[in-house]
Amino acid sequence: MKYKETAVIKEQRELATGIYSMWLQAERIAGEAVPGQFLSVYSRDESRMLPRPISICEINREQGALRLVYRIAGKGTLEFSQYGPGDSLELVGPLGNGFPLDKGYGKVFLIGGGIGIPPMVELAAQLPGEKQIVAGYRNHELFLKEELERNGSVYIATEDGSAGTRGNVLDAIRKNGLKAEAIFACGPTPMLRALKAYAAEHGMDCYLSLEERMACGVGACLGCVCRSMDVDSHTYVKNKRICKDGPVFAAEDIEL
Amino acid sequence: MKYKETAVIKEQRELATGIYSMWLQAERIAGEAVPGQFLSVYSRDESRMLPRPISICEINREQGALRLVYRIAGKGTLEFSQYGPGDSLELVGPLGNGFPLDKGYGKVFLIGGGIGIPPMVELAAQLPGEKQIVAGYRNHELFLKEELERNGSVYIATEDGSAGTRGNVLDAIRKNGLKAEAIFACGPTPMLRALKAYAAEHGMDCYLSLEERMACGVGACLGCVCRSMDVDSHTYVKNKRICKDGPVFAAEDIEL
Amino acid sequence: MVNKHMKYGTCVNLAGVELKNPVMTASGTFGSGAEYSEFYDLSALGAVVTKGVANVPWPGNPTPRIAETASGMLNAIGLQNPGIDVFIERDIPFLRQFDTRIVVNVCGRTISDYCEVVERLSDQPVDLLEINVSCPNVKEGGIAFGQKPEALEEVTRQVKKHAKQPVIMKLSPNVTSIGEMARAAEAGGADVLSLINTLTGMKIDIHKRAFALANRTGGLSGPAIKPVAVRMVYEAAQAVSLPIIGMGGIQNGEDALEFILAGATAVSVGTANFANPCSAKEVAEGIRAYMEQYQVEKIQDLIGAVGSVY
Amino acid sequence: MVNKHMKYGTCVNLAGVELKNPVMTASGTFGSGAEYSEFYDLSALGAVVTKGVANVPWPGNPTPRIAETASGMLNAIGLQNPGIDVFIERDIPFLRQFDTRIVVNVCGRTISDYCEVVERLSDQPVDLLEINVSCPNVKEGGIAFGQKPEALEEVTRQVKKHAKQPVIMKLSPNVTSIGEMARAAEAGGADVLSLINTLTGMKIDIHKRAFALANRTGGLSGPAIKPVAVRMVYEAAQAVSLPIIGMGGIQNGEDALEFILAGATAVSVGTANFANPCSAKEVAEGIRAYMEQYQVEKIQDLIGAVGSVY
Ligand SMILES: Cc1cc2nc3c(=O)[nH]c(=O)nc-3n(C[C@H](O)[C@H](O)[C@H](O)COP(=O)(O)OP(=O)(O)OC[C@H]3O[C@@H](n4cnc5c(N)ncnc54)[C@H](O)[C@@H]3O)c2cc1C
Ligand SMILES: Cc1cc2nc3c(=O)[nH]c(=O)nc-3n(C[C@H](O)[C@H](O)[C@H](O)COP(=O)(O)OP(=O)(O)OC[C@H]3O[C@@H](n4cnc5c(N)ncnc54)[C@H](O)[C@@H]3O)c2cc1C
Ligand SMILES: Cc1cc2nc3c(=O)[nH]c(=O)nc-3n(C[C@H](O)[C@H](O)[C@H](O)COP(=O)(O)O)c2cc1C
Ligand SMILES: Cc1cc2nc3c(=O)[nH]c(=O)nc-3n(C[C@H](O)[C@H](O)[C@H](O)COP(=O)(O)O)c2cc1C
Ligand code: FES
Ligand code: FES
Repeated sequence: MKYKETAVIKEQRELATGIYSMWLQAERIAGEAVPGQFLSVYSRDESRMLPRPISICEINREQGALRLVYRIAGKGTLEFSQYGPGDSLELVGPLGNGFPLDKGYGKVFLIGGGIGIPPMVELAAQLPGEKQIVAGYRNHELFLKEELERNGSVYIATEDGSAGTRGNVLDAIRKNGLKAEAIFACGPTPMLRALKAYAAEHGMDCYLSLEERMACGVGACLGCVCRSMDVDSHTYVKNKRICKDGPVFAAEDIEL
Repeated sequence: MKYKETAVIKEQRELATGIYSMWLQAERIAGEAVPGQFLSVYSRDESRMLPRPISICEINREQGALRLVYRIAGKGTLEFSQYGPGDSLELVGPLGNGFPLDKGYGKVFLIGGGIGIPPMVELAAQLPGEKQIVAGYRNHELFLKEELERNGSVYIATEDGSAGTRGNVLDAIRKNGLKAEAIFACGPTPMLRALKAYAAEHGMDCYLSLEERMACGVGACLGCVCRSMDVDSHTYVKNKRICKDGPVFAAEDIEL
Repeated sequence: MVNKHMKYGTCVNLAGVELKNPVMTASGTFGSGAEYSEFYDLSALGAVVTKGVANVPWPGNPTPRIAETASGMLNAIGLQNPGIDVFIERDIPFLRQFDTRIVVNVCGRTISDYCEVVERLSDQPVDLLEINVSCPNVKEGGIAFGQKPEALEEVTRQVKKHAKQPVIMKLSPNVTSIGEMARAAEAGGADVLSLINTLTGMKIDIHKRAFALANRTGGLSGPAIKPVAVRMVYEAAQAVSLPIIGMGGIQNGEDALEFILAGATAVSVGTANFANPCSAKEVAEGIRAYMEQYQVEKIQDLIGAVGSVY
Repeated sequence: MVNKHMKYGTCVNLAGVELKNPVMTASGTFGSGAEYSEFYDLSALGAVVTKGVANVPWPGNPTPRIAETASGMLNAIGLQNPGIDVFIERDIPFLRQFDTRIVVNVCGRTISDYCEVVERLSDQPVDLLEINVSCPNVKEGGIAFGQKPEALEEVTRQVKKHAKQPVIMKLSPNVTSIGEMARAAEAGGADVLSLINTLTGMKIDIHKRAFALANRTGGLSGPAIKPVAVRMVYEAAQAVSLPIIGMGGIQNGEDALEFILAGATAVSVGTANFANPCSAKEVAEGIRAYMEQYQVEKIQDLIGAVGSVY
């Protein structure tokens, strides 16, 4: 089920420059959400009609709470960052399919690049098996590192070399000589493309969370498609909807 | 001089159902404002571009503060009512001409109808002479009555008869047998029209504060004109700009 | 309490098809209803209008297909659709579950494309056909038919020959005279007009110095265009005597009432679905609330009832 | 620190007239500058464009003349203006105090009205003339000339015969093909094009069941129309080789840059002045900031520089 829910902000704080963390009270959505799903978050400013898709970072089902971690990318996320405890936000969710949790892998990579790191937190908590979490940051502001360390061994890459391996997530994997059966990843498209190639080369399974501009967020408008290998369930033209058929896809199923 | 100023809200409270009072810290505007002038108050919501014209209710020049009293009439004023102390608002002002203070009348009527009452507060404080203040309300919620009583004798009319004279401000004047040399008034157009006729009939001077939909608020767009007896200073076609040549006009100078 | 009058007062009639209330969904913003049926019972609506369907599947345009603009959005979906076969097999049966009218939006590249789809639908349980001759996002067909009165009249006439259900012609706002276009559709035999489709627009990403949409241009929709839409509905209503379905930026009952007062018999809710998945239902509720507030016995009393008080 | 390149990099040239920066004011939103000169020194602007002036005073339309809409507004001022005599005596001397270009917007009911005003201005210290053939708020003249290519070409040709200064033709967006209109103005001899004027719109007060504007329709302006304006500037720039002044919803430097990348040589700021009296100056500052951020040496490198990255 998807819900339209008015959520109350329980906590909001800046984790790193321009990166905010928000805990929201949203019982119905929290009751059903799974790792890798996302929410449509709405601006209160009426000039901004479209929802902002934001991945679920953590789920506290007992408390009916969800955590979102987001980067100020424009006016919508700037607006969200200005709210505080007690303020409310309109949400629709949980949306999309989430990562597969039942493949039975022994040893996996969870790979997050930049603002693709947040969904790895809940995934690490729920995915069975041995988790090697590789997180690529811009600099030494290693947001969510502690949360990641709760459920796996964490390897860091930074663009400026200020922490962990200088370079990208694949540099960190190589430098640390890491191996795994499968990849679960979220991050910028160039990173996902590189991971898809790496997985193919190493015969690994690979699940990627994609992004595209969205309007409806629920599969109705056909705005957010990606090219897919198989025919899609809507139009049968190999155009899968990221909001509905994704955002997580098996790498070999989509063009990147 | 007119200023664009970011004002900080010092106090906001609901005086009567849907009627709010707001004290704003706005040094430069407060330093020059006179009774009967108004401000352009801007929405923060970007879908609402045009300013809301709001009359100045009180001026505290020493503290650099201004008081606005407004009715929730739509989305803009609803937005304003949701802000609290410490929040800021963009203002432009002081705008318009204000009431004439130097006519040397011995005894005058200050007449406010509904949301036309607020400007009478500062006018009563600054206008010399004996002031008979006639305030027309909808019901027993006599907002600003105490403030008005500081500077004159107050006569009340209410539509539902729940306080003072049942009826309108002219009913209250007649019932109380009041007389004066001049009228200073603000309120709904039917009231102003009646006062204009009353003043003409009794040979009184009469100053009325008018309203019209505004865009620029400063005299540039020619949106807010009223028909005038004399040619106007802008176009010489007898179309005075309420925002610039008014909002206060001598009753005989304008069509109503 | 809703009295008997109120209960029946929202019915409207479009070329003989009765809608329980005047609220429809705007084509392309509501799929074939499945996605939004997760949020409310579609029986709350007067009609569901489907995404445009062609004779064969269309893959649509490359992404990005969506861009946000001030109080609106641009889309360049390019009429991605599964074609009439899948549509008949899957979408019509789905919609028949609900107590609402079914309007199928038809797109095509040539007149014979339109006629083929219309014929395929002739034995289907579909209430009305809406012919989209105004999509700005496809090269051939689409808007080309919607910008020339002669072409519009001709496509209308041909479609009418093949159609079993009443035909709604959906007009483009990207024209000099909407009245002229409305008259052309009427002359061609249209039963109903719907307007407006999107205004052609463009957004540029100044940091990438590139078009925000892969298609360069897209269709502008949402509250931003409402004043243009209300004006065009008013002008069309003055120009022809056909019933009109008004749309463009409707978000709530008040917006819908502007269109009805301007002369629309029914309204469609489009982009607002994206801002609130329950919009269309709430528009219907808002209209009812207004009718109760002002004691309007039947909605017909409001259609075209705008006047001047100045 | 601003280096020498940056200092001179914002100059643009409109038919031989050099502007220190590409930012102008949109006619009718800035009076003749007096009101906004209370907020900043008008010398910060590339040019001031005046409110439309006719051969004789016009009283304009009845009120209400203004209505707010989502991210925009409607106006139906109806070209109230004092006529060319007062204008020459009062407004031109006022504007000459500033180090900025003077552009006079000219309106009329007939071709000879336009020509009369243009002739009266021939010996005046005015840099450019902007011919408004696109005002939707007056019955005769105005938009009538702006919606038919032949009429536009003819009025352009006649005005050019009488004009001593370069002529800007201001185009209406209420047309099927802006490219066709741009070519007509070019064929008539226009030196520069400016676009867009307002889109015709309507708002209805559902509580009064009356038109929100006394004139019924008005011109829609503001950020709501920006996507339409950018698209039309792009299409006009593809259609003709004249310099273009782009406008429609510009509020800040980023908005202005969209127009410049789409092909505009200069831009005008209109409705935004009402939302912030310092808008036009801030647009100029925003353009400079962008040029510094991306190390753009001269603004010419940005004109029409939009590309595709998909
Ligand atoms: C499935 C999914 C999950 C996401 N999860 C997160 C997350 O957990 N944390 C986070 O910080 N960001 C996330 N993003 C990106 C986030 O949606 C955008 O950064 C955000 O929408 C920007 O909005 P804005 O108003 O600040 O920026 P603006 O650029 O002003 O937005 C303008 C429009 O573009 C859209 N838009 C802008 N950037 C993107 C983008 N990268 N992807 C999709 N639409 C975009 C906005 O939604 C809006 O409609 C996710 C995106 C997707 C598709
Ligand atoms: C000179 C002047 C002084 C005023 N002083 C006061 C005051 O002290 N207290 C107070 O409560 N109200 C005052 N008003 C009326 C006040 O401006 C409107 O109630 C307010 O603008 C409504 O805005 P809204 O967004 O809530 O309503 P909406 O109806 O949503 O506003 C939509 C648009 O219409 C305009 N508008 C709506 N009502 C009016 C109106 N009556 N007059 C002019 N424009 C209007 C708004 O400014 C806005 O542009 C004054 C008006 C004028 C012209
Ligand atoms: C994403 C999207 C897709 C659309 N697809 C179609 C379509 O397939 N057929 C059609 O006739 N109109 C289509 N439209 C136009 C809408 O039906 C409607 O005419 C327009 O959006 C104006 O209404 P609105 O402002 O309420 O959205 C589409 C609009 C949007 C936003
Ligand atoms: C109140 C108002 C008055 C206007 N008057 C004129 C005019 O006299 N002549 C003209 O050519 N355009 C006039 N316009 C149109 C503007 O110059 C401009 O083309 C249009 O508003 C789009 O720009 P914007 O969105 O930045 O306002 C007027 C616009 C407004 C809002
Ligand atoms: S955003 Fe509408 S289908 Fe994905
Ligand atoms: S509001 Fe612009 S002239 Fe008065």
